[in-house]
Amino acid sequence: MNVLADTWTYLTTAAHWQGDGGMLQLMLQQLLLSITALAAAAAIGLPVAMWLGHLGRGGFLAINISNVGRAVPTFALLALLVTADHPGVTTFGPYGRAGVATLIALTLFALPPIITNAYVAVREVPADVRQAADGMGMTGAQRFRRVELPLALPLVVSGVRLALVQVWATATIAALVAGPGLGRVITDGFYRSNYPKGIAGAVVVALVALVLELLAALGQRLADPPPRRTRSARGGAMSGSGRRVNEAAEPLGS
Amino acid sequence: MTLLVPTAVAADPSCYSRLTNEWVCGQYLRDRQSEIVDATTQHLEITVAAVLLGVAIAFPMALVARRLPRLSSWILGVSTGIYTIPSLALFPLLVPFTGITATTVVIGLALYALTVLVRSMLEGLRSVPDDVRESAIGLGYGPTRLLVKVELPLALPVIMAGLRVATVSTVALTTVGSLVAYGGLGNLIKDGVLTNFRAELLTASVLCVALAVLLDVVIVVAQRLMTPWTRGVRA
Amino acid sequence: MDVTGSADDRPMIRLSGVGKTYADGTVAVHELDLEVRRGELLCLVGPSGCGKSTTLKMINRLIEPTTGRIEIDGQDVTRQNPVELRRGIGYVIQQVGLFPHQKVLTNVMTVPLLYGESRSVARDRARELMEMVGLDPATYADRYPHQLSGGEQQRVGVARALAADPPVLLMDEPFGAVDPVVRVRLQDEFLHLQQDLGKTVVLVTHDIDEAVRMGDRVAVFATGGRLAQHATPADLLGQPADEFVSDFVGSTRGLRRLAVTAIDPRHLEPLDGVRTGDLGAAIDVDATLEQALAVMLREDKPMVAVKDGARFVGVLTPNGVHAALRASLAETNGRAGEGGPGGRAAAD
Amino acid sequence: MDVTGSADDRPMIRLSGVGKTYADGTVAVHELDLEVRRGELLCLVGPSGCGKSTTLKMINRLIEPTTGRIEIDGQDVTRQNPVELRRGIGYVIQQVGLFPHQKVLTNVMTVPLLYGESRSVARDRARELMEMVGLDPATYADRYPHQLSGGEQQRVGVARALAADPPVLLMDEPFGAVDPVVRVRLQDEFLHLQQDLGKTVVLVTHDIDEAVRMGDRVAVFATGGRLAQHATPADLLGQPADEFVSDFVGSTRGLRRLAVTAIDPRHLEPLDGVRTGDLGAAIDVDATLEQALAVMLREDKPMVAVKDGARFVGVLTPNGVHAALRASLAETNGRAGEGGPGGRAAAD
Amino acid sequence: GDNLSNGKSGSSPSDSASSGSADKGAVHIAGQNFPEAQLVAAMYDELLTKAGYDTDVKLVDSRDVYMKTFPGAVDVVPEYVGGILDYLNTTQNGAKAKPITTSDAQASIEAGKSLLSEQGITLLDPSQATDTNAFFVSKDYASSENVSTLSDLKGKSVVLAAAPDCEGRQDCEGGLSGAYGIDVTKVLPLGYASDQTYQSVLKGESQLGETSTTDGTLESQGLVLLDDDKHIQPAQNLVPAVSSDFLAAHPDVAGTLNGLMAALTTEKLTQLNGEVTVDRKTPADVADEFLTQAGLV
Ligand SMILES: Nc1ncnc2c1ncn2[C@@H]1O[C@H](COP(=O)(O)OP(=O)(O)OP(=O)(O)O)[C@@H](O)[C@H]1O
Ligand SMILES: Nc1ncnc2c1ncn2[C@@H]1O[C@H](COP(=O)(O)OP(=O)(O)OP(=O)(O)O)[C@@H](O)[C@H]1O
Ligand SMILES: [Mg+2]
Ligand SMILES: [Mg+2]
Repeated sequence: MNVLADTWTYLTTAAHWQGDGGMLQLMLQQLLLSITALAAAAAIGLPVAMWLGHLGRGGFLAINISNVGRAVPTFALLALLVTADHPGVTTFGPYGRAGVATLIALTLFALPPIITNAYVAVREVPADVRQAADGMGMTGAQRFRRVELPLALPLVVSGVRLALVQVWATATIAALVAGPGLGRVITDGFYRSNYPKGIAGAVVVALVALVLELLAALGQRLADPPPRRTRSARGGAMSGSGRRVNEAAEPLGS
Repeated sequence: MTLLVPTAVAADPSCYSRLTNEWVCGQYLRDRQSEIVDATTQHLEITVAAVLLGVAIAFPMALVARRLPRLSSWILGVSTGIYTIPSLALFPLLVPFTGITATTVVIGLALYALTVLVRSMLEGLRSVPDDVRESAIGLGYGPTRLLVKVELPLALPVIMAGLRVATVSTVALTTVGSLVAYGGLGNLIKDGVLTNFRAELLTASVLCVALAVLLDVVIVVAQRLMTPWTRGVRA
Repeated sequence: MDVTGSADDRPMIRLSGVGKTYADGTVAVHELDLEVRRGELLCLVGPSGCGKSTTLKMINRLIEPTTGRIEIDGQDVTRQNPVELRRGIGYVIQQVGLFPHQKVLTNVMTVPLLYGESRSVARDRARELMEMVGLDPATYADRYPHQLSGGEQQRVGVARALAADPPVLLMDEPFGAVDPVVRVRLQDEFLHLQQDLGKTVVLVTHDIDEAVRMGDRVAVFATGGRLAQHATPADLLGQPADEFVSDFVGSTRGLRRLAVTAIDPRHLEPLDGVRTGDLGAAIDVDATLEQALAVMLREDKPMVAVKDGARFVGVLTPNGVHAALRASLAETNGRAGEGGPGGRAAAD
Repeated sequence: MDVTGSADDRPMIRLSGVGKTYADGTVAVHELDLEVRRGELLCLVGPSGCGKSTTLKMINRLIEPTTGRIEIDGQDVTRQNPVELRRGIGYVIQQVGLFPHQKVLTNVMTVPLLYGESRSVARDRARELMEMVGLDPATYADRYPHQLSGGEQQRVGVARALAADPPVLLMDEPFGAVDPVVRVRLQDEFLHLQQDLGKTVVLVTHDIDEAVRMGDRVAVFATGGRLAQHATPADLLGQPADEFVSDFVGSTRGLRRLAVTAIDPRHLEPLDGVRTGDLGAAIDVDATLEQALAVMLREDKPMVAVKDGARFVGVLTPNGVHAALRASLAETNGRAGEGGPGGRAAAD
Repeated sequence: GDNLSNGKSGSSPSDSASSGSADKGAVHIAGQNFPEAQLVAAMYDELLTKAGYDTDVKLVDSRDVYMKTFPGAVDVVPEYVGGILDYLNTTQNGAKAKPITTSDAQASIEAGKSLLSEQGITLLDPSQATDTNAFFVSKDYASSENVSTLSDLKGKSVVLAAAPDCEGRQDCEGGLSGAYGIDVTKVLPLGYASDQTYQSVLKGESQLGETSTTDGTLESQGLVLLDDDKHIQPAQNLVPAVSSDFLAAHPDVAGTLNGLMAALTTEKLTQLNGEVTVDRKTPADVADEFLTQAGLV
């Protein structure tokens, strides 16, 4: 338990946070890395997945292909990428050493949850609602934008949320190629048996993950105000009473 | 070190020796066949065991989260928190209890899979149409039966989507098992990275992908078989 | 409302002071007192949005009332395990709510299986019920719900609720989406079933004809979940409690009574002196006025002979029909509020 | 079927040899020939599962026919961009299909917005239509669909389809879930709208009364998507094409005609010699027989005076009503198949 | 389940050839997973199998992991004198504890005696073969800057590619800046004797790279080792670490392993490492060849 006390001391020592290589800087670097990778994955994955969901086909293949990128362990992918001529190990602006390689590895890592959720979300929009939209003369794009997207949004956002948290946690891998981020603190700590330091790094990563999670949840709620009860709404008309139904069913235990 | 050159010449370096170090090398596949097969088998076994264990843990968590909405953000938070624990910290933490065994890896990976699985289960259950749920309750379905006979089947498309992501992730993550000697293909990958053994690195990575694609196809086929009613729903 | 009558046995379902206010403040049901007798078929009718579905769902606790007390068989439902409660109550949901992941036959088998019936017994029962609702098992058993038309889906929903043979049935517009021929078939089948088995039924409908035809008594709701009238069909048609009810029952409510009023020998004219050419087919004295008129039109004759068994008792003319209708209306008005025999009994 | 008539303008909708066989081999519609005239309201009725919805969906290409050809305004629909095609066609879906993520008002505003209407115009129009379908915007505008009763949801669906003011309307059981009072209100509103704007409407209903009341012509389908009869309401009731149709229209079809048959001066009796006590309120000569009977029953009188403007033209007794009905039936039978004036025209 | 096979465990291919002595029970060997450790572990494996033990070998990523179950579930570990002592010192006395190891193996073991007995670990005889940290530069750099020892780098500014734990350590960055007065401007944590480290030095991103004295690959890559002329490296002689309890129950293990230690030299080890990392023979094959040559089996 000594270790925990030491971890606390490590975390509360201002010097560990400040300056070049301080945890604050490393944290910001890692945030930048994560958010860039996530943005890239979303920019690539969302349009493709939602379009396929809208068409109602091709999802299997898209998900399967995107899975390929994630099936290779990220560190192996990174190792493969840094040996290549491009993107290689060259420093890429604020993303540091092997920045491009790291970004590519993290982007590939973020794609599957984004693509999978977005595809399924759009596909699962109830048939009668879809048909009503078609019947009133919506173009494919209008049906998508006005009906499918809003109904799918919660699940789509949930995929992005998941990817965000996972990318953030995985971005520590940049330490393996001497890139930026809190991974350094963690590896340094654990490899030198300086557990308080390693744990401190891990704790910061976990805390930031939770904060990101919280922010994402808030954003999701903003994008999707509570009365809508989207998920239940997607099921059909009875959401309100359906909820009550559950409450009523609850007391009898299982 | 001077010994090196004669050895190399005498042995007529194979395509995977460090001097040639080709990416694709049939010789390597032949020489290390049993090692590769063993690693692949171990990888598959650990992955499947971990995903199954993950499902077994995630399911009750999702149920609790759904029943007690106030707890749900905590449960999701915990699963997220676990995911951020570096394997470097998690595995040594487990070793005193489970030893240097595959069990350690399976437990660790199952815990990592929770983030994806709990979420998708929760979302899947929420996606069940309310009129269907209401009619089931009205017909006298108890909570358990409602769950098993109605909600789970209808939640399958979303749950299976989560399972697909969790499974490929686990295929990739299994490699961190090399930390405690049970990394399946990860042992080869780690070694390949460390010693710049290209044939080994590439072969193991390709096998990882193949395993992931294979498992993914198995899941999709299983889903098709389990959800025959979804065929042709779209006009 | 003293229509609750002097039944010596306790009512099967009793609502006292039941109210439901939704979260947003909408008062769906307001201080409702209602009793359903054992073996009775009660129809709930009322304008769209008046709280019929809400009332029904409160009975099997799909919705918890905000105020009041609901008893089934003398037991407060809130004290009962809801699952067990619902096992004794069949339920047809307005939105149909078939299980999209199960084939039609499996949907219908659901409830018997739930009650521990063997698969083969459940399957036989399900096939039987599919036949009853007019869906040939050979064609429909293996389809999924999305492969059925709207009316077919609704019928599967009815079959599913009947499959368990529960003593109490709640049905929310069970025949709303089917055509008149099938509907009458279903109504008849259902009435027989109910008479044979003595089920207690609460049936929501917006079709006043259906209510009059099927109900032992009819409860008319006004908007806001107020009970406007609770009476036998004949009383309801003859003597609407207020303007709202008479509007709702419709200006042609007198004519509706044709279907539920029996021929009255007092309004027959003697057979003597009738030109035989003016007489078409004869009808039984038990027939309704509507049937008598239908025969006259079908035969294109100005009158119809009425028989009691093999004996001719007189002829009925349109004027006679009209007189009988007026008499029946006057009679109802006369014994205002007195619980008379149900319209259905007279119609059968 | 030569009921297609001698219209000099092309039909608005023409189906020739249209058939639909679903993937599992179910023949939903078989070799269907059908024409809908410009400005006409055609009702499709038929037993549950006979292919009415399928037919409707083929017209706006939600379902592609397996055989045959569908033209709208002379244009083959398969040659048209489905989106543009549907823009000219309002559609009320049988399952209602409201957008669960939008409030009621937004649901109704959807189509005008889709067509590039400004928000404020769309909002005004939506409020107007909500009023029309009997949903007070103040109460309902901001609710979500799941907070409405079944009938309320259906009415929102109708308002949504009307909002765009399309020249062609396809309506699949649009009033199936609402009570008779609201339904008659909606039917009337709708008929006015259609007469004022001359829309071409295809309306699916399983309610034969509704079909007779609303349709300029009625197409009766038999199971398997066969067209059994295509005629004016009066002809349909008077002279069913075959046993299937007569069964479907019902044994009391003669009585149904009460609602669509006008008083015929020939069947009036002279005013002279009538005891004034026997006369209740007078009715107009344009009224239907049903209305006449209703007045007699309401007033509890054996006859009713008939006025033409301010002038009394005679009295009508139940026997007179019956005679008029018989005459009207005989007349229809006499001019078998000749396209007479629609039942609705007579009823208005 | 535990029946999952470990690719690297199991006995060497040749063990079926010679007959083992009587079955002496199980011995659990663990160690770190890099080529030299694989090689030495394979030697332990073969020897102990031949001695009649039922062996299993688990090679893990870091000392941390097996030290959690050693002694206990793990009986024998191929260790390095400095490595295990430093580990015990820092875990027992904190990260900033004063180092107890020196460049003399026996003295280091003496100094760590209490720590070892506290843990229930016995170190057998250290081998003369030693594998300490070492530093290399590229051939080009060596000739252009004219360096062959670490002292030659005094005052020069270099970027160092090394293990993640290098910074501040006496046997690494700390010693280089302190004892040698080298200006280490940056430490790139690219790993110990890893390909990334080699590449970094070869590409000129860093000037100095960390490896081991027994690295068999340097010459073939065009890299040269610099002499540790000020002896900042603690003794890292190979040494078998054995659970004291296990040793008491199986005293014959000491003789078997000590024999191996005596047969190994730094040169031999370097050559064998080369066979594993350059020729990519399997550690088991190389171990078997060596043991046969040395007459140990
Ligand atoms: N979740 C809800 N929140 C607020 N108001 C609701 C909710 N559900 C229903 N209501 C309102 O409560 C009233 C009664 O609804 P209910 O469904 O009981 O009507 P109903 O009599 O079944 O009507 P219908 O014949 O149209 O189905 C309606 O005015 C409806 O708008
Ligand atoms: N996807 C499908 N696959 C197979 N058969 C289908 C499918 N959809 C509908 N059917 C069948 O086609 C026939 C016509 O269906 P349709 O929905 O057109 O009937 P409908 O006339 O609208 O009936 P209702 O009045 O009950 O709504 C029905 O027998 C139905 O079972
Ligand atoms: Mg309702
Ligand atoms: Mg239909």
